[in-house]
Amino acid sequence: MTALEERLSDRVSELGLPQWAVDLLLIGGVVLATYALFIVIGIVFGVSTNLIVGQLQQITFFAAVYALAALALNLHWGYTGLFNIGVAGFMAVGAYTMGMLTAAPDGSPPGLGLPLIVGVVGGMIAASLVGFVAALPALRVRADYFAIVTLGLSEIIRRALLSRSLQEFEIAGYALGTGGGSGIRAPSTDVVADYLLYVGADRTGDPTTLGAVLFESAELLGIQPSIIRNGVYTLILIAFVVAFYVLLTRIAYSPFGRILKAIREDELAARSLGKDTNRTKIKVFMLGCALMGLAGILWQGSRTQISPNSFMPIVTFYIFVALIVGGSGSNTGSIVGGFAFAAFLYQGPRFLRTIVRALVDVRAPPTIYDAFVPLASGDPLPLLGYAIGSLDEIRYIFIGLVLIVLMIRRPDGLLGHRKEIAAATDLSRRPAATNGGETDE
Amino acid sequence: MSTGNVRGRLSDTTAQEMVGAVLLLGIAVLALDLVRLLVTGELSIARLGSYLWAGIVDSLYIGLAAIGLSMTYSILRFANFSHGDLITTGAFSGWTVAYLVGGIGVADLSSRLLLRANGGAQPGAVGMDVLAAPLAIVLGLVAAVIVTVLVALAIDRLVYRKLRDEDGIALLIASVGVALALRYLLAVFYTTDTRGVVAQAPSPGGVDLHQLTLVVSAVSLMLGIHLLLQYTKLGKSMRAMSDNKDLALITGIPTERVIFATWVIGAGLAGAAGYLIVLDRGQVSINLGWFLLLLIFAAVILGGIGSIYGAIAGSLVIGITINLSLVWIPSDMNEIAAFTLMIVVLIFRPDGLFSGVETA
Amino acid sequence: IGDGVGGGGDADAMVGVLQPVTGDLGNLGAPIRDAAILPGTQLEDSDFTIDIREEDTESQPDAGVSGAKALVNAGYPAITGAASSQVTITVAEDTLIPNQVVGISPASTAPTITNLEDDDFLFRTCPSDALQGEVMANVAYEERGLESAASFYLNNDYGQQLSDSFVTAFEELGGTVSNTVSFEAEQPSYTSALESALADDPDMMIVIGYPASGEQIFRDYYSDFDSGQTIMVTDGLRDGDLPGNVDNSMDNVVGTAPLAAGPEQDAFTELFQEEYGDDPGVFTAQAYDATAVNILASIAAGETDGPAIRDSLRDVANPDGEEVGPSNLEEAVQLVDDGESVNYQGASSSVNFDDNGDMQAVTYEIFQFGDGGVETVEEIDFEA
Amino acid sequence: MSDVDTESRPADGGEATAEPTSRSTDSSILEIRELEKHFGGITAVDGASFAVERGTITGLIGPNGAGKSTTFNCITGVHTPDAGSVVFDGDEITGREPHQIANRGLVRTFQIAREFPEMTVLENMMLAPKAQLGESLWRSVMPIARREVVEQEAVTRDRAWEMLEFFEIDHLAHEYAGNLSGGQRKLLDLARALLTEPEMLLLDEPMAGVNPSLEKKLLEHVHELQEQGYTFLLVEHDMDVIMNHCEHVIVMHQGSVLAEGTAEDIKADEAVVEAYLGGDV
Amino acid sequence: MGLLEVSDLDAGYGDLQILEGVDMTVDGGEYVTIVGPNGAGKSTVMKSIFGLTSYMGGSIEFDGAEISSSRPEDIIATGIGYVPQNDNVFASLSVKENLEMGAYILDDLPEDRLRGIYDRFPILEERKSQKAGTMSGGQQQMLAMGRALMLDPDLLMLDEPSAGLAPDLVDDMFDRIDEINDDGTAILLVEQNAKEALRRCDRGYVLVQGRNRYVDSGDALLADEQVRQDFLGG
Ligand SMILES: Nc1ncnc2c1ncn2[C@@H]1O[C@H](COP(=O)(O)OP(=O)(O)OP(=O)(O)O)[C@@H](O)[C@H]1O
Ligand SMILES: Nc1ncnc2c1ncn2[C@@H]1O[C@H](COP(=O)(O)OP(=O)(O)OP(=O)(O)O)[C@@H](O)[C@H]1O
Ligand SMILES: CC(C)C[C@H](N)C(=O)O
Ligand SMILES: [Mg+2]
Ligand SMILES: [Mg+2]
Repeated sequence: MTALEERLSDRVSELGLPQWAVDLLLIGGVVLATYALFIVIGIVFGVSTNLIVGQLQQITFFAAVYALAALALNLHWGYTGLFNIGVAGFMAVGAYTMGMLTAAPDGSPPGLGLPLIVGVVGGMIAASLVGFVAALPALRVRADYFAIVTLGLSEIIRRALLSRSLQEFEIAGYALGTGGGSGIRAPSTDVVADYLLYVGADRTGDPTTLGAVLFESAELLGIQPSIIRNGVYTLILIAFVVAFYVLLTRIAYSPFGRILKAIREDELAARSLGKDTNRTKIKVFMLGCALMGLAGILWQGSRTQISPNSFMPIVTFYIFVALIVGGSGSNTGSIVGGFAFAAFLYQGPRFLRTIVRALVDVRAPPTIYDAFVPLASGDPLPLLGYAIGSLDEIRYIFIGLVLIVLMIRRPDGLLGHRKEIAAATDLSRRPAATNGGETDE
Repeated sequence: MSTGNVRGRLSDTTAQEMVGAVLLLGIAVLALDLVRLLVTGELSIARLGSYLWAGIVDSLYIGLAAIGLSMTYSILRFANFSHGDLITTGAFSGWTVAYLVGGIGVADLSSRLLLRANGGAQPGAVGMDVLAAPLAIVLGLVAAVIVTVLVALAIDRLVYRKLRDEDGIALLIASVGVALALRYLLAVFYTTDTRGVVAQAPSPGGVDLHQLTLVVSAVSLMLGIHLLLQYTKLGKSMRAMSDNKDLALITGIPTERVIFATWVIGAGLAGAAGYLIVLDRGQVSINLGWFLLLLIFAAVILGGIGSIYGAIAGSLVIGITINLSLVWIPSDMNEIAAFTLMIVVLIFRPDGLFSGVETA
Repeated sequence: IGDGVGGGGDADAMVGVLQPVTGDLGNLGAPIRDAAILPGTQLEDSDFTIDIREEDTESQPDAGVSGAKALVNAGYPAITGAASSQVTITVAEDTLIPNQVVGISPASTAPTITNLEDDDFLFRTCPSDALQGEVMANVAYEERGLESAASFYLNNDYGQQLSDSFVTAFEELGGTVSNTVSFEAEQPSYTSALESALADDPDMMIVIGYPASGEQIFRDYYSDFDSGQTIMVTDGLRDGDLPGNVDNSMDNVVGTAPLAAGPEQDAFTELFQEEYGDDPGVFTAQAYDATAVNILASIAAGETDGPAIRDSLRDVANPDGEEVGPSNLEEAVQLVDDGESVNYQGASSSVNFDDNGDMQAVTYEIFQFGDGGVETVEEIDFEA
Repeated sequence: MSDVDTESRPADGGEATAEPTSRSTDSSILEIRELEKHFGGITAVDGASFAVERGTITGLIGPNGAGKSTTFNCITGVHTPDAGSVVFDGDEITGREPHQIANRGLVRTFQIAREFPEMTVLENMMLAPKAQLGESLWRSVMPIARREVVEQEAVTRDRAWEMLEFFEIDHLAHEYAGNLSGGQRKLLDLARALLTEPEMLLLDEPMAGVNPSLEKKLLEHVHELQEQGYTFLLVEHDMDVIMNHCEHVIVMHQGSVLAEGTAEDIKADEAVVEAYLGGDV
Repeated sequence: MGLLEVSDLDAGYGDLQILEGVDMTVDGGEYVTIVGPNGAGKSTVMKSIFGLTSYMGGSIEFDGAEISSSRPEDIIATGIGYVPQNDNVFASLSVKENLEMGAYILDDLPEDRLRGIYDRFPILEERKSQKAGTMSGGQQQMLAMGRALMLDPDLLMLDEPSAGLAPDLVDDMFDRIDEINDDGTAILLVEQNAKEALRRCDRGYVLVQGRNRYVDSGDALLADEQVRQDFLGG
């Protein structure tokens, strides 16, 4: 995997293309290679087209989600050095605000019943405001304390959302609520897919021209309509990934991005050169939080129910794994990392489980003891069954090991350390007027 | 991020003192309110007493774990996110041994070995209480300490030693990986089910013997550590190392051996804490330590990293806060209060509430 | 049983089983799951191909939605599930209804399910807690003369609504409810929450929750608060292992739960014991019935298509037609396939769906914990 | 404070300009009055007052712990003084933030050079210029506004190259700053500070730990810059540097100014000799 | 055969080689100075002798025994004391505790050594319970030196002890070093205050880019025009 990507990036960089084209090729290459791998595995084991396509759709969905969050986190940690491990909390603020703004006023808990777009924008604003409140004090502490403060904050947010005290309350005559442990039910963001697929976004009604074409070709291939619908929403997410990428890359290659890097490297030195680092940090923290909020909205908001336990700290660590796999400090890396995480660590194992379950008919024995005892008499199936049954746990172990090995062997991520030069112009060009000489040492 | 200097700047202003004053004022108001509630009878003395006792019990096991976390934090210079799972390791390994010993002849091997992962061998049937199986319970505690120490040393050898020269953030991330791997390795064996493994506590004369065991064990362990660090060179060399590792090396302090000792003490206490928590609560679960971790961090930070007495004092504050706060706030907000307290202290007294108190 | 890799189409009926095998409800969910796949086992040697695939909800909405998505994407048009009302509502709104997949829950008792906007895709074979709350209040106030109560309930659709329903009924009868305190699932300690629930020393406390949390709740209760008052539990804690796991005889606990009292209950019990060597537990009969009618409706519809199954569900379950049930499921399938009209008479009840997809007649039991597990002490019939 | 204002108001208004040579050199540019700074029980600076003449190289010396670095930190906003005032180029800057002071034209270097190690030397340099358009988040991101940013970047880049050439480290432009040797870092630090177009530079022990040969080169640069009109205030323990290169010397002792004058005066001052230059500890 | 015998030493950090074939000898009781430009590898030589760098080849003998693969705690025991360039006191420990740390490898605190050090640096006794981090720069240098002397080493290595010190303290520092040397302890000194150091020492090495450039008596180096020009600032 590592070697593959490395060779890929070497090969690509030989072509002498501009950086963005190289990056695009790199991302595309990785994605296509992974798709091919899964398709081959699927075909070899006789998996139906429907399931393969369904899996690829799921992988892509999660890849997009994790890429979005990893990109936002990269702005905080990779560029500015703000070690924020409260990402889940900011995602929760975004998703919940959207939920509270858009939920039906007669629901339980009630919401304001505002249009979806208001909810999305409101969610981003709320996330960035919480970011602002958090930033003011939190930015004053050391990096490892900052980590603990942000983690504590995300837990405070989650517990507050869980608490029955906020389950339903009233502001200025409007009833609102978080719904406590049951969460909040609100229109899901994936209705945008319906607008593309059905006339008047009515799922029981007629499909649009696009919808008709898609559904008919899906029918031919034996693919469920639900996959098509999710697929269309996934494409919308990808559009957001592109937007995030463009935005963040522009920031990275600008004097503003240069200040961010300087803050990461030595804040006092940056201040002494006249840079208002506090303002910059607050700005970029708020921006990152807004993006995290949006990622939370696009992800959790695509379900009809938003519940507090979707925002456990583990979510933040998933995002960190994605970012570290790709290499922090690199936007391309964030996307590749998000994809690699979704494909190989998050969804991939589930695909394997589906295949194994289909091939061998074993019930998981209740304990590992019951799995080992038959092994002594030469029957490995129960153990296999147990392993498949414990796949979720094994997957966590695997994620943990990946983190450890990455920190020991490749702390800079799979793409290696990509020190992108923060400037809006080509720095290697030297002014002609001076005595010049070679630009390279 | 290097905000050390910004902090320095902050420490010049009086913001610290101001917030300190506000905090003190708040505490005073709450104390007055407490008196009012007591006088008006809205809060019975008995209830207040039970809050305080629960707070002390909580703070004792948080404290045991916090000492270890504080030591590794100051000597190895990273926030160890796998500390919680060392606690869990202690809980599972210790109770497995207790079950193995106590359940001989009563329960089948698989239930004992995997701590009832199959639902069999209920604790009452096995007689898992301090009066029915005192030997098993004590052996379990010893095993919890030993196994946790061995696990921690193995992890240090395999992971942290390779990262000695890296910065704290790299180690922190690696420790998150360790936490996940360790916890779910346990889960593969023991399953993710929460289950009771301790019989109902015998309570002659209304004294809960399990709670008493916890209190006695925890206090003696803390005392033991205090004596160890006070009267051996170990304590001083630990302080020297947490102060300046390179210089410690040059001075001839065998740093690897100090690190070894740190893990032995830190992990041993964590293991004991895990075991004792289960003795008190009765149930064991894979998330036992992980869910406690943030509270333990809060205690360590309140007390000031590196100070053992600070860790204990911080644990007291946290333990009392999460229990006594119930007088004013609903029980599902009590941890919010504890975390908020932690954040406030971090921001305005980054060196902890009890910094300046000498460590052993 | 099923082949999870297939694209669907080649089976006569495809039913997804979405139940909590792990998590808070794991102790109850595993037998429910077992019962839900039993019709498939029963029909294994028949001429029909029945494709049943299981997914675990882990007792949580998130995992439930993932499981449901997997089933829907794999083409399963009908689902037996979920158990927890919270999970069922989430799964239905998020996945089943939008994708026009039928869901029959064997255990989700929350009242709001009745009026959920579900395009008639969501059914259940268990009763609504609107009734259970009344039963509880009656038992407590009228039968036992308990006048003050505290409610300690799981913070989800089931707990909130059942607690509300109890409180309303209890207060209507003249009782007072001092404290209602909600709790979160699987917390390490409930001491402080119990402290606030029991603050006013009520005559009784109702505890609405699931077994894993319940174990810790009762451990904490017996170690710090036991003063002999009556504790009343509900279907969620009808777990025979509870006293042993808590290590207390739990003599002061009384419970209510929907009872399986269908015409063919005995036939089901026999089937279950034969297959699993264990007595069926709470909601297992309902689970069997749910899968059975799902299969019958699929075959009646003639295609593995959600709306078609929905439309034939009442045909196979409600009166008029040959009476069939667990004892002759294979025959029933054959009859339906031949186009005959049948009336499924279930293990849990006679399984007649009303307009909302709810049961029309149900029975409750009052139970206590005894040496052999759960003992039914009284049966109460309701007819809506 | 009005007297201070009139005293120090420069003829040309003190506006930061790209043309340092045009500055007047006839009045004091920096004036410290009764500065005090305490850390807990320790009094680091205890009523220090002095002024620095425009266009000079002024030395600040004193025993260890005399409060020199603390004074620097108070002037540049790293610390907020407990009492007293700092007036720079006619503006009261007491208690302002470091970046505000730097933008006002008073820039410092550090005793141990603080480079941005994972940025190239050229990136390090390009960070320095004041008020870059692209430092605004919106301008960097917005499609049309960004064009101006790109144009300005080219100008900034060319100026950075020039400065690197002046300090003869242009061959290192694409090297990561973290890979430079100690001396090269000091050069980079100084070059970067100059690119902010300051009026005055505060150098904290610029020659400490610097090899004598490199020291000579650095001093040559300082003199060249002085001729261009820059003002320097430097803390230094190396008496050769102080005696041979500073027009004016200020001696601090226990937080306040013990003596002031030309190098010759200082050398002859008995109190100074007693406290600093010789005698016994 | 000298007390310290470094021959053909290669060493560096990680994979990065800094020293290439460095030779260096210090005889018993001798006073040797190393000078050279910044980054020449002077500190690296000292760290290498103490086993704190990546060893890449060559030999380091002390008192006839090879120590290139020994651990720092063992090297200390053979009789080498080392005062590193900066960060050389335990800031949060008291002065007395710092000194005790110097004798860490002994089972008991050598009271007479402590006495001797207090006699040599009276300020340390005066401030014995003050936190080392709050002492002035010059005082900290003395404390560091005192700590290194706790084991009565045969060789004392000092890395730029005069850096950042006020002129009067610089003179004082050099005098102290002379005194220690007069008592029979060999000195290996790295200094940027090169002229002063060369004036006082028996022998000097000039190190450039990780290699030996010149070796000669201190006075001879001071007199050498080339050396003056290139390394002593004329
Ligand atoms: N942040 C601080 N906290 C406490 N005391 C401080 C702090 N900074 C400086 N001091 C104390 O203030 C006094 C003056 O220190 P300062 O660093 O200004 O001296 P200096 O003149 O620069 O000395 P040197 O020449 O040794 O650098 C010293 O006693 C020092 O210990
Ligand atoms: N820990 C380290 N890791 C990597 N490289 C290092 C490390 N320490 C020093 N170096 C490099 O080794 C080379 C020699 O450094 P050393 O500290 O020995 O120089 P020096 O001669 O003592 O210089 P100075 O007079 O500035 O103290 C330098 O290029 C330096 O950048
Ligand atoms: C399995 C059952 C205990 C579920 C419960 N009746 C609920 O609706 O949530
Ligand atoms: Mg200073
Ligand atoms: Mg050096």
